[in-house]
Order: sequence, then structure tokens, then C-alpha cells
Amino acid sequence: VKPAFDLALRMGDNALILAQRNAAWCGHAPALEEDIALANVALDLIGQAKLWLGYAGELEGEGRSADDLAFLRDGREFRNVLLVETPNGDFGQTTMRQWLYDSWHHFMLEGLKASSDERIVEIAEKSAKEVAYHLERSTDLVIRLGDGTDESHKRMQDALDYLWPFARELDVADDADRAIAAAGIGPDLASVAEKALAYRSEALSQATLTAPTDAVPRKGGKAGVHSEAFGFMLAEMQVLQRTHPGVKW
Amino acid sequence: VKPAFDLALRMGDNALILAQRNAAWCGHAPALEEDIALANVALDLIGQAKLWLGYAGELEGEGRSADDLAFLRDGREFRNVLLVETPNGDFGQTTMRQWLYDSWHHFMLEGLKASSDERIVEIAEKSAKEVAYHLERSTDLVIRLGDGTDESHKRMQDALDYLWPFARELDVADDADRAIAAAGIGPDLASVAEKALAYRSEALSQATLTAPTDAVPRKGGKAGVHSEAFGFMLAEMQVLQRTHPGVKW
Amino acid sequence: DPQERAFQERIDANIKIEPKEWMPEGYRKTLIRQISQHAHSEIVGQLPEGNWITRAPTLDRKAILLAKVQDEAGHGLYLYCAAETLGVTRDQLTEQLLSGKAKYSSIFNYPTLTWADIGAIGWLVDGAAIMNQVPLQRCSYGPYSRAMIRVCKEESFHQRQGYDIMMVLSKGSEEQRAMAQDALNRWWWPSLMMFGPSDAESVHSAQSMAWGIKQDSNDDLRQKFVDQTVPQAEYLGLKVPDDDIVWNEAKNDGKGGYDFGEVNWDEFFDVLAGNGPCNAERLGARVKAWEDGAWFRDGLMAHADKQAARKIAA
Amino acid sequence: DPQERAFQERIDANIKIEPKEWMPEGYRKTLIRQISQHAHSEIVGQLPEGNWITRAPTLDRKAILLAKVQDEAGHGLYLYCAAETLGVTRDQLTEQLLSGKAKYSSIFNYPTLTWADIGAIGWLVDGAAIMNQVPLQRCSYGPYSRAMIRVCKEESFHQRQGYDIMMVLSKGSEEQRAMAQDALNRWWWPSLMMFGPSDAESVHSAQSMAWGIKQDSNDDLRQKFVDQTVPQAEYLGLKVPDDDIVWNEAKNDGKGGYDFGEVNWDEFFDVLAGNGPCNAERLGARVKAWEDGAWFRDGLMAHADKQAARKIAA
Repeated sequence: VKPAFDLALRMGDNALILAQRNAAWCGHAPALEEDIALANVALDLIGQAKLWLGYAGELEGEGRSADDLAFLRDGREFRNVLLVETPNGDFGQTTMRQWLYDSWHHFMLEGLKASSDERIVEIAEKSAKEVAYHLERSTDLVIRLGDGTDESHKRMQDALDYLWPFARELDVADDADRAIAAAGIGPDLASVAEKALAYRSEALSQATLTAPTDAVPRKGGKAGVHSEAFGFMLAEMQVLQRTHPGVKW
Repeated sequence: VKPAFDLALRMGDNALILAQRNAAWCGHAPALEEDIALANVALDLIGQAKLWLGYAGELEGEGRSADDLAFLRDGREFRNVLLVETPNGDFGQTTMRQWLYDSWHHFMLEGLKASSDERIVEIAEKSAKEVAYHLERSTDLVIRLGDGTDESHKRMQDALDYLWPFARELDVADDADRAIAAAGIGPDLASVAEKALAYRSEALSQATLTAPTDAVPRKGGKAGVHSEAFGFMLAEMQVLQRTHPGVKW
Repeated sequence: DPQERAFQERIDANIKIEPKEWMPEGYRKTLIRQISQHAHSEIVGQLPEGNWITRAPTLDRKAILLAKVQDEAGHGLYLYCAAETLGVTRDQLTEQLLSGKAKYSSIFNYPTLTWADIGAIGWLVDGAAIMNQVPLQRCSYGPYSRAMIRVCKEESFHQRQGYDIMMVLSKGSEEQRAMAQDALNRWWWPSLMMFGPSDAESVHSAQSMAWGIKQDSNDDLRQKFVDQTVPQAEYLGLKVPDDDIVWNEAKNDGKGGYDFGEVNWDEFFDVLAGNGPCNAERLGARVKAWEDGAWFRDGLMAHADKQAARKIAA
Repeated sequence: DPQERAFQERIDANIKIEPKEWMPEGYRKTLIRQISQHAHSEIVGQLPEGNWITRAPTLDRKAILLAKVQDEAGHGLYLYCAAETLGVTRDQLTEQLLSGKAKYSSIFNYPTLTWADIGAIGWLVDGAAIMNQVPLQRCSYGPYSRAMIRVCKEESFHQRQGYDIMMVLSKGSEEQRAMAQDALNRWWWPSLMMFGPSDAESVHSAQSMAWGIKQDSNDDLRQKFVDQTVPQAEYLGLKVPDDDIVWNEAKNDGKGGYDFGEVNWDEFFDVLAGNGPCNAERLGARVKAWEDGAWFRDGLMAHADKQAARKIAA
């Protein structure tokens, strides 16, 4: 049970926190079409978070619902990678963050379709359909903005330089990741990383962008050691549940 | 009791919220000396908030402490004016907000020294000593920045244009203000406004700044109708008390 | 003018006017003003509700609210398209919004202070909007009429979701009930203002009615809204903040209806003039989004140009 | 060199060196580096704790924390003044900090994740700082020595406040106790790193000791810190995250002391190299404060110039 729980919690927290960050753009994006598209992505991710966290709660067996896990855990108990909690920055940084996650998420879900756990296969299959579209959209934007004006190129390159070390946390397996792979619950992260990297290289070359080569991974999120910004984000997200404990909404 | 309670709550909330805004500058001010000075002002205001809210709690008689009032009320129950909750903006806007409040606060406290309520007289006297220094500092800064470079002048004028309508909420008496004055608990707000305006005119002329003449008051805070930014501010301020109800810190 | 007469005959015969057909300049201008104002309202209307997306109390509520605000952006999008059929561009209309020349619905200049406001907006503001918009489905201008059919379908869904929030809150804890009542207190009168001043004082009403752009009088719609909403409030166990509300058998041609108090039109015109609680913040947020996004739009454009040039070169 | 010999004799005789006296270039440079590094640490050190001021759980805790962070700014200020007596300006030192050329204490590159971290920083980080700084009160350079006397007085106050937070938490709810233990787990090893690598590997140690800038070896201070802190942790009912900790009668010349595990120096050098969890954010925050504040400093300067000109004209 433990590896399946860990996997579901990590996938759920990543989806939830990325959705939460993206949702903050609502009404503030640079074009109406982007406002709508980004909301779509956030909606998909909230839906996925519900499935993953719901399943994690079942596996845990202590009666916690997806909402309980989302709104009543402290920061140290969240297991999302730091990448998805990085601040929105400009729309380029938000786009780059989404793309780095999508291009891992896609191959991760492919791997999870072969999980030994049927429920995980189900959730992965449902999510993969949505994520295929996310990846298509973000790849397209990264290419167009990278190969756009000098300014858009510079902003995307800056975002890539800043976020790349964070993306590497997805690739570095810890004990829980190894247990997940060993139990056949999820894929070997190195194989996912390889596919993601190949995919990214191709897109970056079209985008005329260059990934840093010597980036030390910025990690901690998987162990619940988050950024300082994360606490503020959670305080905002959880305020109603914390202020009015135990009521219906 | 009601007018004294209202007065203490309003004074306490103004002090608390302005302190909270100022405290967010800590470590981020444009010069070390300003970092220290602004922290001093915030410290004084926190101390005053404790006195006012402590007294408000006593008057209410329901056993609420200053901390209970600060950390366990919802946004609609706060009685501070909108001015003190306006976002920090740049350091010029923060300075202007402080000055507009100081230049009212000073004369308000002078008036409160003549209160029929001894405790209010005590708190006002203690506060007035601190506020005399606040006003001296902020007036000095407004003059120097207004009559500084073109850019510092422009920033201070923009801040003045933006904040002046908010400052007017301090001057517009509502039913509670009238009851406070009628009971001899506090001064007539019109007389405070007159003194503040005269003081400000003198300083603004030295600062080469011009107050808007036709500003419609931006009000609501005294009735608990705050800005949208206020909810986010409270969520942050109250997060620990809300997350861990009933424990000691 | 025979052209104008033929035009009016088509309208009177309930035949839709389509983009490429002849129409009087006044008709075109009135439509552009009305449709773009409506589009702007959808765009600005994202902000008060968007303010609570990151704080929605459950995952379901978060998703519903996000989808709703997304719908509003969508409505804005197809209303701008409808306006474009009349010979203006979306950029021109955006410029009018951001410069303050064009108006948007004043209701969005009020702040959302608690979660109950999200319920109240769905219930009351969308409720009033639907009341205004249902007749517009029969508008004489084809593209607008078709846009409104789509809009109305989604709005009624939004209204139900808003009422559902109010229902849960008013059945909830004491604090939640108080929150719901407080939201009703603050949103009731601004919602009544959404129908506009009494027709006697409304400048464009008569001509708009003749042109089939407007179907009902402001006062009639307001009455209908009150009659619909008062029982809903009662069902929630909440009190509408108007002591003059009383059932009047004689109203509505003897079918009965509610008497209600006088709307504070000074407040209405004050907010319209820019002195509402959030006017500066709402427009400021849209201006910031537009300016901050310039590099993004330029980047996409430059890429499209490069691609086109490459295709020609190839 | 007789000048140098006379200098060394004064030092050996415990006579303070004052700003205008002759001193070897190396002494001056070492002091500038050390004092400015210390000043930078105070300035950057505002950030991790400042991160919790707006979220402090009571008004008293908020005031205490704000006052503490303010003290750090004050320490920075008088340390910069001490450095200025050696012939550099504060702006030069600031430039070195912001460009990344000058270092600050690596401990401040760790994030404060819970309220307990504020307690742990006061208890452990200030505790280690005091251990490092107490001997510096006897430093051979007068202005530095005097600055450190002031600093140490306030730091010991800060440490008591930090320990008090830990005490309340460790006697509090289950969540609070867990929070306290978690903070100890994360801050313990970085605190041990604050004494620097073992003296054998420390580049400047021997000369600094001869010059009376440094009094004790890094390892001795680290041992002293462990011996002081382990019983404090026990008193709190918390477990120091090091299984190798065991009382050893033979240590400290037979007075006894704690054995403890090996510090992970790879992590230390990694954080020092810029790869800690918050290096980019800490320096970024200071750069932003400096750049955003340029107009402010320029404005004050321009006003001062105008005033001076007016005085001359009058």
C-alpha cells in the first residue's frame, strides 16, 4: 500500500499545486484565448488532483477525503515538487513551468498506464488524454515565444534558466520513488527522464532556446521541504477550511 | 460602553493593520536606516494596538483578549479605515500612507487626551509621545522626497493622488463617530480634520506637492466593508491561530 | 427613406438583420455600444469572482468557480466576435475599455468580501443578468441574438450554482448563515440597479425598442426580478434588506407582485461616474494585464510572420 | 620590519588597534573581509526570520520578532561603520554583496518553513553565533571589538527568546511538538556548520589567531556548542538528529563532553557555492530592495544638495 499511496499523493499534490498557481492568472492573462486555455488546463489538473488524492485517502484508510488532504494538511506534509510551486512570474515563466511539467507528466503517465495497480492505470489513462493536449499547447507556445521577438526569446530563455534546475527534481529518484518502481506501481524515473529530455531537446531547438547543462537539481518538495513562498500560498488556499473547521461548503 | 468600545476598536484596528503592512517591508526597505525606522514605527503601532484592543475586549466583557480580537475576527468585523490597508506599493506610497495617517493620528490623539474615559486618556497620552516622532519622521520624508528629484517628486505626487481620497474616510463621521463625540469619549472628527488639513497644507507646500481638491472619499472600512486585498492580508496574518485553534504560542 | 422603411419592415416582421445587410448608422452604433459594453462586462466580471478562485473552500467549488469565470471569458470572446461583424476590431474595443471611454456593468465595481459573495453573485447578479438577457435572444440583429442564446444557456447554469452555494451556507453554521445574509444585504440593491434607471429617464430606450434591440422596459424587468427573487430568499431563510417589500395583489395586471422600496440612484450614478469601491482596481487590473501581456502578443505575432515568410521562401 | 614587530607586540600585550594607527595590509584586508561578511550576514539574516513577521501568532510574538529583525539591521549598521573605519565605504561593501563577490553566512540560505523555525533559529543559530562572537569581543581591532560587545548583548537576548518559543511549542499540542522536533531536525546540522570546516582545512585560521582576530579553533567552538545544546534539547524533550551523540568522560581534558557525528561538509560547500535552497532568493531579495530603492536614495540626496545650495545662497 505504501508505494501506491506515495505515488498517488505525489501525483495529486503536483496537480493540485500547479492548478492553484495557474488559476491565479484567471482574468489577468495577456490575451482572452490564453485566459480560457490556462483555465482549461487548471480545471483538468483540479480534476486529476481529486482522483489522485481521493485514491490516496482510500489507500491511507484513515477516512481522509481529497478535500481533507488538500485543505487540512500543513505545508510539510505536501509532496509536490518545488517546480509546480514556483511563483507565477510573468506569463512566460508560467508557460515554461507548465511545459517543463507537461513534458514530464506526459511520459510519467505513459509509464503509469503499465502500473500493477488498476486504479492507478485508470487515473493515468484518463489524465493522459488531457495531458496530451496540455503538452501540445505548451510546446506550441514555447516554440512560438522562443522563436518570436528578441524580447519574447529573452524572457523564455530566462524562464528556462531559472526553472530547469527545479524540473530536475522530477528526475531524481528518492527512496519512495525507488520503492514505487520496485513494486511495479510506477515507472523507473530515469526512463521517464530520458524520454522527457529527448522530447524537450527537439522542441527547444525549434524554439531556438538552450537548456542549462550544469544545473544542480533544486529539490526538497518530495520530502516536504518546500519553498518559503509555499506557506503563503497554502495560507491563502486553505483559509476557509481553517477558519471554519468541520462545516459543509 | 458602546462608544468607548467602538473608539478603542477603531483605533486598535487602524494601528494593527498599519503595523502589519509596514512590517512587511522588514528586510526590503531602500536603506538600512529606513528599515530600522519603519520597524520602529510598526513596533509602536503593535504596542498601541495591544492597548486599544485589550481595552476593547475589556469593555466588550466577553473575555476576548487583544490577541483574540486580532487573530480570530473575520474581515467584516474589522473597523480600520481603508487607508491603512491599502497595499504597500513602492516605498513612496508606504511613506505617504504613513504620513496621511500620522497627520490625522497626532491630532486625534490630542483630542482623545480630553476624553471622558480615563483609560482612553492614558492610552492616548502614551501613544501621542510615539506618534509625535512618527509624524516628525514622515513629514520630513514627504518634504525631502517631494522636493527631491523629478522622479521622487512624481512618485510622491502619484501616491498623494491615490491615497488622498482614502485619507478622507478618517474625516467623515458616521453614526458611531457621532456617538463617540456626543458621549465625550472622543473629539469631533471635523475639528481633527481641520487641524490635520492645516498641518498637511503647510508640509505639502514645502514638499512642492499638491493635494487633490475634488476627491470623493473612499470609505467603507469603518463599517467593515474592506478592500478585496484585505482578505488576503488577514488570511496571512491569522494563519497560525486559525490552523491551530486554542493552543498557546 | 425607402431603405430605412424596408429595414424597419423586416424588423417588424421578426426577420433577423445579418452583418452584410444595410442598416441605419444609429442601429449599428447602438448595437456596437451595447454589445461591446456587454462584452466588457463579461471581461471585467471575471475579476470579482476570480478573486476567490484561489480561496474556494473545496476542490469541487474551486473547479465550478474556475469554470464559471472561464465561461465569462468565453462569453466576452463571442460577444466581441458579434461586435466585430459590425465593423470594429477587438483591439479597438479593448482600447475603449482600457481608456475608460467604454462602460461595463457597474455591478462589478463592488468588492467580493466573503465566500458568500460568490453565491450571491451567482444567484442575484447572474439572475438579474439573465432577466436582462433572455429577451435579447430575440434581438433583431442575428449575430447578437445567436450569441445571447449561448450566453443564456450557460448563465442559468451559473445562477443555479450560485443559489446552491447560498443554500449550503444558509443551512450551515451560524457564521455561514450570517455570511449569507450579509452578502444578500450588500448585493441586493446593486442587483436592482442592474436594470438601469426608470425608463422615463433612460435615454436610448424608445428607439432601441423600435429597432428590436430592446424588448422590455427596465422597470418591468426589475419588477420581474423582485417577484422571482423574494420567494427564493424566503426559501433560504434570509431577509431581503428592504422594509418596503410587501405583496401587492393589484400588481402585474392583477396577477400580483411585490411592492419594493426606492433604489438609491445617487449611488448608481456615483459608481457609474467612477467613484465605486473598486472602479480604479478593476480597470487597473485590466490595464495591467494588457500592458504586461504586450510582449507575449508581439512574440506570437512575430513568430507568425516568420512562419509565413518561411512558407513563401520554401 | 620594526613597524610590523611593534604592531605584533601591541597585539600580544592586548592593546587594541585603533583606526588611525598603522597596521599590516593583510590585517586590514582580513578584518574588512570578516567584518563585512559579518555585516552582510546580519542584513541577509533579516530575510529568513522576516518571512514570519506577518504571520507571527500573537501580538507579543510579532513585536518580539520584529524587534529582533530590527536589531539585526542595527548590527549590520554598526558593523558596516566598523568596516568603514578601515577605509571602505558602505556602498562598496553593498556592491560586493549584491554582485555575489562577498559572502554571508550560509545558514541564511535555508528556508524558514514553520513558526518553529523562528524558535530554532533563535536557539540554535543565534546560539552558535554567540559562541562564535563572544571571543570577538576581545578582538585586537578596537572598533570591531566594541561593535561585538553590543552585538553579543542583544544576541543573548535573542537566543533566550528563541528558546522560549521552542519551550512553548514543545509543551504544546502534538502538532506543535512535531513542529519543534522538525525544526530541530532541519537546523541542527546547518548550525554545526556555522563554525566552519575543521581548523586543519581552514585557510585563514593560523594568521588570524596570531593577529588576535580569531581566538578559538572552529572545532573547539563546535564542541562547546554541542556540549551546551544537547542538554537544552533534552530539557525540551526533543531529540537531536544525530545517533552518534554520546557522553564521553574523556573529552575536554577530562571534564567530559559529547561525541557527535560527522558534519556533511559536501552540503556545506554546496550551499557555499550557491546551490543552497534559498541562495538565489536571498540575494535576489537584496538586489531588488537596492534597485527598487534607488529613486528613494537619489531623492534624499538631491534634496540635501538643494538645501545645501539654499544655505549658501542665503
